Amino acid sequence: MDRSKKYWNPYFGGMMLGLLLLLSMYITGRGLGASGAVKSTVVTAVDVVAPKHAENSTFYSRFLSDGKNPLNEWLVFEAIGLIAGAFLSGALAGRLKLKVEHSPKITTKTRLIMASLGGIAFGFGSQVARGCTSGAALSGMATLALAGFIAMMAIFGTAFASAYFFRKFWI
Amino acid sequence: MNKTYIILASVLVMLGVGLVFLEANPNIKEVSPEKLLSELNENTRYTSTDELAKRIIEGDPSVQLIDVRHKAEAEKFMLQGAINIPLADLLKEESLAIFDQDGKDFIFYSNNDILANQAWTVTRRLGLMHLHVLKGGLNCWAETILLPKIPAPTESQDAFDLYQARLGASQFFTGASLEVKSSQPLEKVNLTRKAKTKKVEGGC
Amino acid sequence: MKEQDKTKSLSVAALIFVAIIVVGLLTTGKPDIAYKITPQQSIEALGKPGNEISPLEVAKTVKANDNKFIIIDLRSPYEFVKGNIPGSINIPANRILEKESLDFFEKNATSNSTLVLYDATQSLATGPWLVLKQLGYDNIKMMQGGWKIYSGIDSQDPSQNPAWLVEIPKYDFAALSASKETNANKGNQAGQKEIIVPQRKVKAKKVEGGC
Amino acid sequence: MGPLIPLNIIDPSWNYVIALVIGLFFGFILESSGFSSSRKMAGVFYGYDFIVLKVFFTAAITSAVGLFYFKYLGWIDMSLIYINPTFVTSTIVGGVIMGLGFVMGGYCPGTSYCSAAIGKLDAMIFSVGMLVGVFIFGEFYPLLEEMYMAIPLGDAMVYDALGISAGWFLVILIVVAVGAFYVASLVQEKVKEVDY
Repeated sequence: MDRSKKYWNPYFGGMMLGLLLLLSMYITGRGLGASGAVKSTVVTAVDVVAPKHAENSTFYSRFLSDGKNPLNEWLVFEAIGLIAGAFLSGALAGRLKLKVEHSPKITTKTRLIMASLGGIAFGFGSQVARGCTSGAALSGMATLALAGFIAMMAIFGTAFASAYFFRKFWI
Repeated sequence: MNKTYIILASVLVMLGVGLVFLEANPNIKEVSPEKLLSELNENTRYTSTDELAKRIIEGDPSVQLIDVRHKAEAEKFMLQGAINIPLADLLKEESLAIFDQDGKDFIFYSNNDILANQAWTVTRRLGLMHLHVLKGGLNCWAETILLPKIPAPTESQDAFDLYQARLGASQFFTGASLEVKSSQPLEKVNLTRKAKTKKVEGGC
Repeated sequence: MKEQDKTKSLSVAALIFVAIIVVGLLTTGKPDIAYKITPQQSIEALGKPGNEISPLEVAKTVKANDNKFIIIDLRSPYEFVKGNIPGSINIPANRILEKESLDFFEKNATSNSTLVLYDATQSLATGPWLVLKQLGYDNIKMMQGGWKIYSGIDSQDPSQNPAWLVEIPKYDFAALSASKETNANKGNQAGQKEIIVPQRKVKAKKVEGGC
Repeated sequence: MGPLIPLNIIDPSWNYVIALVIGLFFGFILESSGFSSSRKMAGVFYGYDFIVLKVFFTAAITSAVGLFYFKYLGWIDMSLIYINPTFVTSTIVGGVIMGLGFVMGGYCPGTSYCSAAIGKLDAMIFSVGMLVGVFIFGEFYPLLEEMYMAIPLGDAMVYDALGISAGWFLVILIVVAVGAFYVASLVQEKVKEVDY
């Protein structure tokens, strides 16, 4: 076991994450989220490139109506913090390294294509479901909201069901 | 299996079971008797008839009037926009649903304010918020808004201002014409107005 | 996995978590004063007769000096000394839940006597009365009308509705308001109300969250 | 009394500072738990590493239990907590798409930032992919709107939907999770270890 394998006990990590979620709800009244920042970025980008289009679209205009900069949002700051925190942890554990992680059975190129496809699917899905694994599933489950449990079961159910077809990309 | 995990898992299950028992105790959401009493003694829970008239005339959407008199009485007359919930039906599910509106001020009224105060006390104990009582009730409403009295000439400017406001409200709520009563206070109105330091609370 | 053997920090975190909850449970214990009847029971009790007593009856027993009632004045001591019902005890409304007051109510709860509450008006007495009622003190009544009516009770005109029955409508509200119907200015009829009762809460103040 | 910011106990101008700090811890915890490795995470689907299951369930249960104790103790006003509104169709459809994305990409949005932060190129590609995905959704939103708004249940709670009390639901959830952890540990022993 080299230094890079020094991960936390997963239950300890889960517990800390749970306590952080609790703290977040206690202070701000909301759970954690990640895909909201993506949405804000896209809305800003569309607004900058094609303001007319953004104004006419029912989707973008919802986030632009009050004249606020959509980047100036809670979840965006949280995402910035998230990146910084992950960097810090990686630096402390000696895991900072530019690389593409993939199964030895596939090429780097395949892995990157799969990653981009996965990213597109996740970005699209998170908008459809009004939140991603952290925003909809995790925060939803913590408040015992129905949406959280439906999202969790849909995400992991599909992933388990389709895992067989994607096995060569991982093992 | 590691012993620690068994202990931690049982602690977690115990925490869950603890919640089952705690949840069975519904009192926690209720307002304690001490808090209820101290709020009862606060005047801010009252809404005066003048204030209510002003808010209705202005079309204030946050006003939710609740008539707690018997159905028979309420059928004869209710204030504009009021819902009738007889005191006996106050805790029915469909009645409590009315309090599930955010951004509303719930104002109880009855003929006087005794029934309204009782409705306030019971619903406030349940932990409901933004509850008010129409001070003096409909009797006061009739005396101050529907049939405003002309102040004596010796009374203060504020009393005449209040009377003018009530006359306007009276016209709004009854359609009565202004002209008859306005000759006397008109002279007073033309005087330079002082900044109001104390509000006149007239009537009931 | 190796990382699963590292349980020390997990145990510490779990211990802290449980400790916070336990400390919370110990410090926010049950309230000292507890309601004895449910809100629904209070509503039912309010619908029954015998919660109020007329000032005439109180005046009669005071004149007869037969101590049938223990009369409690809820006004401030300052008002109390200016004039009160003879034989009454002063417990200001904001102090009825203090220990001595509760001891007093407790002591008299078991006796056969009836406690009569009054304030300047009945409106002022009804809240404190209902609080005590909900604490389970059943032998307490509130006096109709309050001190203002009681002090002028001798001038009561027998042909009129008794002045202490304040919850009786003094006017025909519908008729007073109806004159507008002849006018163009409409808007105050009972039938005109629009009621929209939402089934679920619209949470206005809540933050927008999620992803 | 909480939540502190909606009740103005902490001034809302602190909102973004707090967001930054919470995000910092969020990232730190995710990375330290191993959520910065796509192969470690994908292990949950093939039985060689159950970190996702363990972290995810432990976190959900810890905060749910904590939240309901806080609620009981009167420390938090649950009506001010944001609850994701339930739209059954869109949540299921979105969840299925995300599930596919998870197996293909090996990340979810939060973990992809984490991995990108420590230099995983695939995670950076994944993040860019997410931007594209959101953009596609934005462009096709008018076509999707009907499905997006179908079967709205408002702030529905799972225990109400099942007709049991929150306490009992939590007990069941805890027992299921503990059982799942136990089964996961058995499976993990059987499955050939994957080096990544």
